[in-house]
Amino acid sequence: MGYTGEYAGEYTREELLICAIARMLEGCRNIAVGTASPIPGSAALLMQALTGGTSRASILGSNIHNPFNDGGPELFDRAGQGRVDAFFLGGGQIDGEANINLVSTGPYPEPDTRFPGSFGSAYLYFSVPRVILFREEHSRRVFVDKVDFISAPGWSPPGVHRPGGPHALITSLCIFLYDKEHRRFRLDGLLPGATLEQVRDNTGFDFDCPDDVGPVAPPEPDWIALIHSRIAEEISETYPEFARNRLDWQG
Amino acid sequence: MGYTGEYAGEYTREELLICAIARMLEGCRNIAVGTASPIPGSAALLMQALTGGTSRASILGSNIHNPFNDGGPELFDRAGQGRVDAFFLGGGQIDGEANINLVSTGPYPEPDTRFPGSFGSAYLYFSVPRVILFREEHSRRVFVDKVDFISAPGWSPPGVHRPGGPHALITSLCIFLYDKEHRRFRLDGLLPGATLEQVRDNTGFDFDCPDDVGPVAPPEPDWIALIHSRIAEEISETYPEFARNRLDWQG
Amino acid sequence: MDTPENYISADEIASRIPDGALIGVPKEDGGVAMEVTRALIRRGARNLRLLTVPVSSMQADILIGAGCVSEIETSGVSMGEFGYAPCFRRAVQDGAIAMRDATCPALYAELQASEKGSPFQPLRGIIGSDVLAHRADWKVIDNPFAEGGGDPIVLLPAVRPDVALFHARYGDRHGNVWVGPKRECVLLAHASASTFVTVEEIWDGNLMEDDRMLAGTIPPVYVDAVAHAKRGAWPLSLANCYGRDCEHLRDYVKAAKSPEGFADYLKQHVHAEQAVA
Amino acid sequence: MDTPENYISADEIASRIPDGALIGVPKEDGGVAMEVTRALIRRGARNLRLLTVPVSSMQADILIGAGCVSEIETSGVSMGEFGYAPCFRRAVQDGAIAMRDATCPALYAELQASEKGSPFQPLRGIIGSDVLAHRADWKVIDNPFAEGGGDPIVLLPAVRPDVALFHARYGDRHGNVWVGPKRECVLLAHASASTFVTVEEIWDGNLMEDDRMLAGTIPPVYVDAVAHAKRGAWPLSLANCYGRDCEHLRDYVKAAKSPEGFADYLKQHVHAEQAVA
Repeated sequence: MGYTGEYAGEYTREELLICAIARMLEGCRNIAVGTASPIPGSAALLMQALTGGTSRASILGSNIHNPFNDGGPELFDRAGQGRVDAFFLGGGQIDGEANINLVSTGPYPEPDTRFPGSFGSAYLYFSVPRVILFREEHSRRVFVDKVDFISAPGWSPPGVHRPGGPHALITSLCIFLYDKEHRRFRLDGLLPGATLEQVRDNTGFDFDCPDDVGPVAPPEPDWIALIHSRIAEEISETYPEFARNRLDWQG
Repeated sequence: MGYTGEYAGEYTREELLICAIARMLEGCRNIAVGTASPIPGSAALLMQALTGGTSRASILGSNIHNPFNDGGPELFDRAGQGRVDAFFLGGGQIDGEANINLVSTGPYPEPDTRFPGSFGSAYLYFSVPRVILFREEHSRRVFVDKVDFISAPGWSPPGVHRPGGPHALITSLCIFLYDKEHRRFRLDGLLPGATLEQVRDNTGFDFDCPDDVGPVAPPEPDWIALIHSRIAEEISETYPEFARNRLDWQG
Repeated sequence: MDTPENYISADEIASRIPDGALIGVPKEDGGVAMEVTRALIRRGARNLRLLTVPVSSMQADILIGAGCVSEIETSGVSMGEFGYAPCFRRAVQDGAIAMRDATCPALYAELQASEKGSPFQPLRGIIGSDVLAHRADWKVIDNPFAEGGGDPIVLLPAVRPDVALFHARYGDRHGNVWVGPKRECVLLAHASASTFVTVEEIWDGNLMEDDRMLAGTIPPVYVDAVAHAKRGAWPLSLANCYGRDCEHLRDYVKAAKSPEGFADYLKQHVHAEQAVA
Repeated sequence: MDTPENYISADEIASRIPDGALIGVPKEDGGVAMEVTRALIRRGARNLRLLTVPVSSMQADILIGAGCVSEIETSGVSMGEFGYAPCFRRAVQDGAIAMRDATCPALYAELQASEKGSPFQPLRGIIGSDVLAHRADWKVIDNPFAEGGGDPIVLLPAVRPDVALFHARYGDRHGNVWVGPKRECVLLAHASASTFVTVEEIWDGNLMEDDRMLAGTIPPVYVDAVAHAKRGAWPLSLANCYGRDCEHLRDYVKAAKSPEGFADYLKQHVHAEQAVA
């Protein structure tokens, strides 16, 4: 969090993450981005730009980049209809079954640390097919064996209506993909500088790991150019400080 | 239906009916009037004028006399909340328990005569405390022993949530009040020229009748003046032909 | 302003509404797409299933009269002060169309459930009516929140029209349409699988970027195609734009009372229209 | 245009919101009545129960910090990019307020049920979460429309706030207020027993008679009192009018991290405000 600047000599972490997320959004028609999500928001806008608008980005808090206009309930209604293809969630804690905790650590309701609250997670995690978990802080504090409070469960027993669920988990060290069948994360790629050992040391849950886990693909050069021009300008409407400090936007 | 002009030498049937209905609306805050209801609409507007707006008239189809603006579902939502105090219903058939039929006579669904349909009756008859039935044609064809199709029942068994229901039935011959406890109509007053015998002859259901049934009170002279000025002008927005032909409105 | 390039024609809209489709249409003062309605008759549409939100007048009547409709779910079809709806009455009495009698808020509830992706919506009232008795698709449960049990309440299933069809005041070249306070059209667009709109006028600018128009605008995420149809609701009204053509409606009702008169009406006002226009 | 005669002041609104009231308030960009919020603190309001639609930021935090709140139903209280909500966090960790954790669409559903006079609304999702586990007032039934049984679904009970409180862009002298596309405010007004609104500007004319404003207007049938409060959402934003006062919010978060700093903030920006204004 708050890390800024050059990275691996060639591109920044922001550029890498934005591109990695954008790749996961391929084929999505409607991509919704919630509060406090400048990197996912940039990725959604990048995908919108790359597809000429076939992928539509809905940035919460934006007046311009929002294909909905009907106030608060609308995003949830559209998600309930299956009209939202991708969404992003974070978590004060995330565990190995992809349960997420946005409420508190320790006992409930008088906790050790209180987080803001579950927001729409308990609904959107069920209704959006491709939910991408995004949490930059990669630590055992965040990635726990079992969350203290389930804001939204990573999976549901048979018989529970659930067209949606977790697709991937992106951190400052690596990308995991979620295996719905086995209800486990599988390491998919390491960010530059990160090692498998470092991931293991900082992850409180068990995960699958292929023998040949490699680096996350570097950002496409033409995408980088787009990020620092059109995307930076577009995201600056909603996240001016992010655009200025982390995408070097001078506009 | 379609009768127009002077009546009893002193006042018209329209004036009498509008005033009789207006009296029934005393104390109502929100009075809603549905389609094809110029006389109830005039009565509601009269009450609004007399109370200085404490009673609010909502005339379906009017752009001006409508305290709601949120489109179709709104009237029903407000009625469901108990915010609508009075409403009007008619009926192709009405029976002695105040069941109303707006659908058809004969077998269903291939009837002898098809009427337009139930509209909101199956809901509003349950939710609006003071539903006034208004049907000018007083005949055994309309006032039957048992309706062929219940668009909305006049009463409900215990346990069914029902804050609303029938209050009165107004015809071209008389006014009945509805006795909820006994689920029967009771004759309350005769219109000028009508006799008890005539009412009996033209009513297909049994009803209660006090020994001393008298005439419906004549319209208040100052109300008549109001009807032909402000009320005629107001109702002419929604019912221009009614205002012109039956209230002599020249505006 | 010229018609935007990505607009299609009313006849093209009609050609994109397939036979057998479940079509949701607004009530008479909600913005009725009469121009497309005539185009549907011209193209010989068949087996349409109409869902009126919540009632209809000439639109349902003329489609039924022209043999385009196999089924209707409605709370009422009437010509209002011009009398009963002749083709509707005749078709129901003859058993020529299947009836799904409803009551206004139940139709809204069915669409609201669809709008939300919920399987059903509860609704008070209705219990003890023959409307309910003839609707096997509506269910009654005991209100789970009632203390001590009992308290029956009706549940309406979600109904998702294949097509929402209406006429709006404005459209812009960005695919937005403006219906103002006609929330039944917003509901229809949200609840339906696809939405076709005719617009009266072209709005110069972006309706989504105009603070004052925003609340009454339906964005392109819900709109599949737009056609420019001046006086597209005629002979019905468009709010704050033009009133009903009362004389024409009176003539229609008179003509439609006999199959022959109705056939003449179609010949004169529907099939001849393209030539005239 | 002068303030209409039948308007009251923000402090009078605060005095008409009784201790113990269940107050529904919109999210940060929905039009937050911060002027009345400060007036509530000044009048020493106690035991307010907050219902945030569906989340809140400084409004909930400052009311909680000032000891006005005994209970909150919310999907989240956060200062967004300025960090966590300090008073909210402290109060919950200390057990000083009762928590009713919710999820956004459940709060809408509770209000929508109230708006309709329905006892409940169904909502997909939530099952298996601890949000549900801690809400004894929410129920799970088997979807009666599912073939073959099973298919659990959550039902949310209707919740009717005693008071809806928000800040709108315009008010006119006929008692109408205009919230534009902020439908959560429309929902709040419809769902609540009473509604108090502050307005940024006075609209010259009748909002209900202006075709373009109608869709975003809440008529007086839902509004109990209006106050004129210029910059009434400050330091939060009002859509298309002014943005957040970021510097002030940053200072607030810094101050509120300690009870002493928060007390100083109140002294300077809440209790002193009347003298300054």
